[in-house]
Amino acid sequence: MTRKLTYVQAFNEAVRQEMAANDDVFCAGEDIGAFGGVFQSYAGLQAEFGKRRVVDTPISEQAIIGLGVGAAVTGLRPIVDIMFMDFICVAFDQIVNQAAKLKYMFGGAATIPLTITTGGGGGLSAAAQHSQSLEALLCHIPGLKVVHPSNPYDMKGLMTACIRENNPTIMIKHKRLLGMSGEVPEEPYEIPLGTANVLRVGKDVTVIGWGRMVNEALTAAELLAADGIDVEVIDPRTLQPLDSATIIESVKKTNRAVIVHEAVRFGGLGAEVAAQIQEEAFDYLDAPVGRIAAPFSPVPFSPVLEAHYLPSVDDIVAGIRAAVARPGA
Amino acid sequence: MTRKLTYVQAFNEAVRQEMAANDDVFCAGEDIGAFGGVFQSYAGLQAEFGKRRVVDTPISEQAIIGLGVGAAVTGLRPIVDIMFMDFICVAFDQIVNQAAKLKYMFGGAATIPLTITTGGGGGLSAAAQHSQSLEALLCHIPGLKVVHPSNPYDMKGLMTACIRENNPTIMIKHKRLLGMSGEVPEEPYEIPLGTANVLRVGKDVTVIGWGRMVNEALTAAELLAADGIDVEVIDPRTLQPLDSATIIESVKKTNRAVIVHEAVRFGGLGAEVAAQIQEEAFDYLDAPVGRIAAPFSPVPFSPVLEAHYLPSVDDIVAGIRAAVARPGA
Amino acid sequence: MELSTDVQMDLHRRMVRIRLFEEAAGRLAEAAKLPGFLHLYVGQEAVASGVCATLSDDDQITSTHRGHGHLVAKGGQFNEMMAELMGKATGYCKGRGGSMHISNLDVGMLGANGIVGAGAPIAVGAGFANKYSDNGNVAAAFFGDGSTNIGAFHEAANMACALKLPVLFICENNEYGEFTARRDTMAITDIVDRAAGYGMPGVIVDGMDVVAVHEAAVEAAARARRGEGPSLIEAKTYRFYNHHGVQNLGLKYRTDDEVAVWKERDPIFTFEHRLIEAGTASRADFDAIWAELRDDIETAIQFAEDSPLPDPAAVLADVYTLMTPAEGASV
Amino acid sequence: MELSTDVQMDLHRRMVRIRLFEEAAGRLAEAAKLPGFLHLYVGQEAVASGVCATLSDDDQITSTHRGHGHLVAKGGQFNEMMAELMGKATGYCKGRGGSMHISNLDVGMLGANGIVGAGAPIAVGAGFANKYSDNGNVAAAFFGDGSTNIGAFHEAANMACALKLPVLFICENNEYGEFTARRDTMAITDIVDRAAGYGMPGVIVDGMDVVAVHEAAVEAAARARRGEGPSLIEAKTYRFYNHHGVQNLGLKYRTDDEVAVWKERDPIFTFEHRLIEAGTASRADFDAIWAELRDDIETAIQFAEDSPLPDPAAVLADVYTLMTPAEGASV
Ligand SMILES: Cc1ncc(C[n+]2csc(CCOP(=O)(O)OP(=O)(O)O)c2C)c(N)n1
Ligand SMILES: Cc1ncc(C[n+]2csc(CCOP(=O)(O)OP(=O)(O)O)c2C)c(N)n1
Ligand SMILES: [Mg+2]
Ligand SMILES: [Mg+2]
Repeated sequence: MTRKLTYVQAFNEAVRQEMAANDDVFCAGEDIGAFGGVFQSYAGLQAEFGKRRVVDTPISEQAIIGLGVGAAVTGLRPIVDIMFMDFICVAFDQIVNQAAKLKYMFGGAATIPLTITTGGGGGLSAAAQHSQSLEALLCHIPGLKVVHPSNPYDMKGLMTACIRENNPTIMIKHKRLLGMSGEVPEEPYEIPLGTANVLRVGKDVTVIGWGRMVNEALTAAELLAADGIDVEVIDPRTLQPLDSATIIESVKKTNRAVIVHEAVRFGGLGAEVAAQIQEEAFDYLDAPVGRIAAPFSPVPFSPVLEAHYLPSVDDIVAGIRAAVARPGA
Repeated sequence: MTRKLTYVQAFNEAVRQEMAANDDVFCAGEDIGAFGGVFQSYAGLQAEFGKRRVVDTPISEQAIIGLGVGAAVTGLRPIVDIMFMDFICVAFDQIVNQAAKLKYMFGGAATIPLTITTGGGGGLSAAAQHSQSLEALLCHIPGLKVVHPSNPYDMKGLMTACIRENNPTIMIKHKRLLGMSGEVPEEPYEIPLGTANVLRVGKDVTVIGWGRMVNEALTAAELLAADGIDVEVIDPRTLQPLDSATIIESVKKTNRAVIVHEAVRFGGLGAEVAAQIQEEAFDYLDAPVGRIAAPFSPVPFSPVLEAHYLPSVDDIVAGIRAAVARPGA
Repeated sequence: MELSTDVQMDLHRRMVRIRLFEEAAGRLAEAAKLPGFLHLYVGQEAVASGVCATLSDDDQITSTHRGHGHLVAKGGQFNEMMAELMGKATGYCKGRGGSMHISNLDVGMLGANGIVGAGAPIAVGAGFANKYSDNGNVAAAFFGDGSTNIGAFHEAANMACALKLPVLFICENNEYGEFTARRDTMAITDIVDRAAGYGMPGVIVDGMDVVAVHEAAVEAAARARRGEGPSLIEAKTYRFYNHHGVQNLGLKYRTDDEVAVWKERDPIFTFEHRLIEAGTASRADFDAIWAELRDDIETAIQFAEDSPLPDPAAVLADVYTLMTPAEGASV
Repeated sequence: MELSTDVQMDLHRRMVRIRLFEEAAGRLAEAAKLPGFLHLYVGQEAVASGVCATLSDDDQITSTHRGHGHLVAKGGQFNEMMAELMGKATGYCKGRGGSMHISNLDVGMLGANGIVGAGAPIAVGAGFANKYSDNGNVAAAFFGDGSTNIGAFHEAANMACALKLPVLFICENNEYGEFTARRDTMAITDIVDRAAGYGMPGVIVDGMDVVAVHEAAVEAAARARRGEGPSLIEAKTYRFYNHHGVQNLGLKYRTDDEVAVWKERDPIFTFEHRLIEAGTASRADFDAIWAELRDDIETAIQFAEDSPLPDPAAVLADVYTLMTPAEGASV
C-alpha cells in the first residue's frame, strides 16, 4: 500500500524501518538527536529509538566517520551523517584512506557496512561552502559506493539498500529535493545499488542526469516533445558503481547523448560517462556526447549569479537541441 | 649554461633561486628543515636561508595549509609541503574550501600566491596510503592550479612558475622520478602554467600522458616506430588549467588519441581529456579515445600486484595498437 | 586598568553598531529580503567589540559563520555589508560571498567562514606573516565553543604555540553548537582547560562585560606583540536569537528561563547603566548615539536596495588572479 | 600490584617476540628482501606488551605506521606476519597491505595505519560498538607523540570522552616524529597535559618498564570496563633504530650519547635483570625462551620465503564485499 511522502520523509522512513528491524543499525551525527538533523532527516528517531541508537556527536567530522568505520569493522551497521556535502572535505581522509581502503588493505578480512549520509547541491543561496556537488571526488575512490536519489520512491529504496549494503556507501540527499512529494510504498523495499532507471523512453537522444538535474531534464524533454524531439531520460541513481550497460544500450538506440549535472563541468562525473559512451558506442554516435554542467567557479552567493551558474531547463533544452541538430549518419 | 641535475635537484634549485630573489618566499612542512624533507626536496635550504624561512612544522596538515593560506592572503609567497599526496586528504578542507575559494568568496579582493608541494605516484611498494595519484580530485576544484612535471627541465621551469604564480598551485612531484637526470639551465626560467609540451611529433596517433606515464609512453612510441606506427606524445605538464588547444589540434591531425595515467581509470583526469577530445574533434576521430590507467582498486603493496596494477609500457603499446587498428575514415 | 572615557565610548559604539546591524538584518530576513543563511551575533557584542578595540586595521582577524559582528567591530561599513547580505554588486564581496563569507581585507578581516574551525589555521598563517615581517601586528581568531571539538582548531592552537606566533585565540562560549548543548559534546565545562595542552595561557572572562573582555584582550595582544606567543581567551556569552535566523522556531533546545536570564545581562544595556552610574555619560548621550547609528543603518538599507545586482555574465570573474587563455579552456 | 610469575613471564615473552620479529625484519630489509617501508618498534616493546597483556582477543587495538610490535603483542603469528612483510599470498593481508597495513581482526588488531593519527577515531568506533553491545570489551589506540598534533587525535579524544566510551589512549612518546624533535613541534613537554582538555585522567609511565606500563593499563582498562570512560597513558620511550629502516643513515638528528643512554635502559634486558635478581627466573630460563622463539622466527622466515606470491590477475579481489556485475563496470 503506497501513499505520498516527501523525499526527506522517505529517507526517514527507510532509516526507521531498518532500525526497527535490526538493532545493529544506529545513527550518529551533529544535531540529529532531539532536533532531528538540520534537514529533519532524522526527525523523531531519537524519540522512538532512544539516545543509545541515535547519537548527537561533537562537531568532529573526522571522528564521526571514524566512529562509523570502527563500529562497522567490529560488527555494527552505522549510519553517520555529514550535514552538508561540502564538509566531507573535513573528513576526507577517514572516507578516502580509511573507510574505502580498509577492506582491501586487510586482504578482504574487513567488512564495512557503513552508510554516510549528506546533503548536497545548490540553489539555496548557501554560497561556496554549502552548495557543492562533489560526487565526482567520491566516485573516483575504489571501495566506496555513491548513491544520489532524484525522487521519494528512489530515496526510500536506495537508502534501504545502503543500510543493508556491506560496503561503505555515501547517500547524497539533494537539499532542493527535500520537500519533493511522491508515492512511496509503506513496506520496506530495496532498489539494488548499481541499477539505473529509464525515466522516459525516447528514440532521438539519450539524456543522462542525476539528483535534481534529472528532474529538470524530464521537464526539458516534455518541452522538446512539443517540437517532435523524442528524448530518453536515464537516472543512474547509483553513481558508483555506475550502470554503464543501461546507458550504452540506450545510446546505441538513440545515437546521441547529453549528460547533465550540477557539479562543475571540468572533471565532473559527466566526463567519465562521456568517455565511456564514446568508448563503448563510438560507431553509433551521430554527434559528440554533450555535457551540461556548472562553469568552472565556486558556487556564488547572490541568487542572480547562482541562477545563472546552475544548469537550467533552458540550458538543457539548448544542449539537447545542439545534439540533435547535427545530421545523422 | 646547462648541466645535468636530477628531478629533485631541479625542484630544489628552483626553490633556492626564488628564495634568494624574493624574501617573501618561505617554506614550511614536516621534516624539511635540517633533514631537507623525506625526498630531500628541501635539502640545504635551512642551512642557507635559516630557520625563519625554512620552517619545520608539527604533523598538522590542516594547519600547514592554513599557515600557507593565511600568510599568502597577508602578502607572503608560501611554499608548503604535504609529504605524500595521499595526505592531501587530511588537509582537504583547507585546500578545497579555503585556499581555492577565498579569492572568489571575497569578490576577488584576496590574492593567494601559495604553492603546495607533494609527492605522488606509485611504484615503491608503499601501498594504498602512500602511492595514490589523486590529481583528478584537485583538477575538479575551481581556484586551484595543478602541475605535474615529467622531467628535470620541466620541474625547474614549472616550480619557478608556481612560486611566481598568484593563485594556489599544487606541484606534484612523482616519487619514482626523483632521481631522473637531465639537462637543466643554471639561470632561473619559467614554463608558463597551462602550456603543454609535444614531446614527440607523429602522425598516426596522439598519446596524452603526464608524470611518469608520459615517459613510459615515449618508450612505447619508440617501440611502435619500429613497426611503422608514428606516435605523437603530448605532456600537458599543467593539469589545471589544461592546454586543451594543443591536444585537440594534435588529434585533428592524427585522428586518434590514447590517454595514459597512473590514477584509477574511473573518474580519472583521462575521462575529462577524452570527453573534450570527442566534443572538439568528433568529426576527426577514426577511433574511440582510449584510456590506459589503473584498475578500480586501492594500490596494492606486493610488488607483483603493484607491477600488474600500474600501467606498463606493454599496456600502453597494446592500447595504442588498438587505437590504430581500427580502419580510418 | 582605568579605561578612558574615549575608550569606553568606543567600546559602547562598536556594540551598538553591531546590535543595530544585526537587528536590521534580522528584520530584513524575516521580510524575506535576504537570501541564504543568516547567523546573528546579537547578545555576543561585547566579545567582538572588546577584542577589536585593541586591534588596528593592520591586525588581522578570522571569523566564523557568525561573522557580521566581527566585521562591524573591526571597522566594516554598513553600506557594503548590507549590500553584501542582499547579494548586490556593491557589497564587500560583490555578492559572491554573502553573510557566511563576508570580509574586508582593508580592515584586516580575513573572512567569515562557513566551515566550523577553518578560520583558526588561517589566523595562524596571518600571525606567521606578522612575525616573519616583524611588523608588530597580531592576528585574532574568533571561534565558538563547538568549534573547539574540530581538528583544525587543535592543529592551529598547537602550531601557533610551537612557532610562538602573535595569535589571539578568542573562544565565544555561548554554550551551544547549533541546537546541541555544549555539555553533550564535551566532558569539560571550560574551554580554557584546553590551553594548557598547547602551552599557552588561558583566561575566562565574562563575555557580557565588554570591559572585562577588552582588558583581557589588551593583555593578550600586548603579550603577543612582545613576542611571547599566543593566548586563549574564553568569553562566556550567549546568543539571543536562534542559531540561524531570528525566531527559535519554537525549538525547545533552550528554556525560556535560560534565555531570559541571559537577556537580563544584555552587554549593551548593562554597560550603559554602568556608564550612567559612573557619570561617564548620560541617557541623552546614548539616545543620540543610537539615533545617529539608526540613521546610518537606514541609509545602508537604502544604499543596498538601490544598488545594482551583480552581472551574471561575469560569474567567472574573480575565480583566479590574472586569468590566462589556457584557464579559459577549463571553463 | 603484585604480578604473578606467569604474568611477568608473559610480559617478557611478548617483548622478546617483538624484539626477535623486528630484528629479523630489519636484517631482511637490509638484505633487500622486504619491499616498501619498514618502521621498526625495537626499544618500545614494553609499551605494546604491557598494554596488550591486559587485553583479550575480543578487545581491539588500533595502531600506527609502526605497527608490527602492536600486532605481535596482541597475538599476531610470526608466519602470517613475515609472509605479509614479504608481500606473499599467505600473509595476514594476502600481500595487499604490507608492513604499514598489517592487521588481524581475529586477535582484535584493527590495522597498522599509514596515516598519522587516523587510528584513534577508528578505536573510538570500536569503543562505541563495545558500549553499544555492552560486551565489556575495551578498545586501545596506540599513537606516537607527533600524532597528538594532528586533528584526528583531538577529535577522537574528545568524542570518546563526550560519549564516555571504553577507550584507552596509549601515547608512545619517543620524543621524535620522523627526524624532527618533539620539542620543536609543541610547546609542552608532556603529552599527558592534553588529557585535562578532554576531561579524562592522564598518567605518565616509564615506557621502558613493562611492569609500570602494565599496571597503568590494567587500571585504565578496568576503569573503562566499569563504564567510567577513557584514559590517556603517556609512556616515555625511545626507538633504537631509525624512523624507517635500521641505520640512522648517519643522520645526526639524535646524538649518539642520547641513543646510548636510552639503550642502557633496554626494556627487555633490564626486566630480565630484575627477574633474575628477584629469583623469579634464571638466565638459563631466558636463554631457553630466546632460543625457542628464535626457532619460531627462522620457521616464519622459511614459511614466508616458501609461500606463493599473490595472483596478479586477482588484484581486484577484496576491493568490495560481494562484487556486483555493475561494479565490474567501474573497473
Ligand atoms: C565542518 C563543519 N561542520 C558542521 C557545520 C555546521 N555548523 C554550522 S555552525 C555550527 C555550530 C557551531 O557552534 P559554535 O562553534 O559553538 O559556534 P556558534 O554557532 O555557537 O556561534 C555547526 C555545527 C559547519 N558549518 N562546518
Ligand atoms: C597525515 C600524515 N602526515 C605525515 C605522515 C608521515 N609520517 C609518517 S610517521 C611520521 C612521524 C610520526 O611521529 P610519531 O607520531 O611520534 O610516531 P613515531 O614514528 O615516533 O612512532 C610522519 C610525519 C603520515 N604518515 N601521515
Ligand atoms: Mg556555540
Ligand atoms: Mg614519536
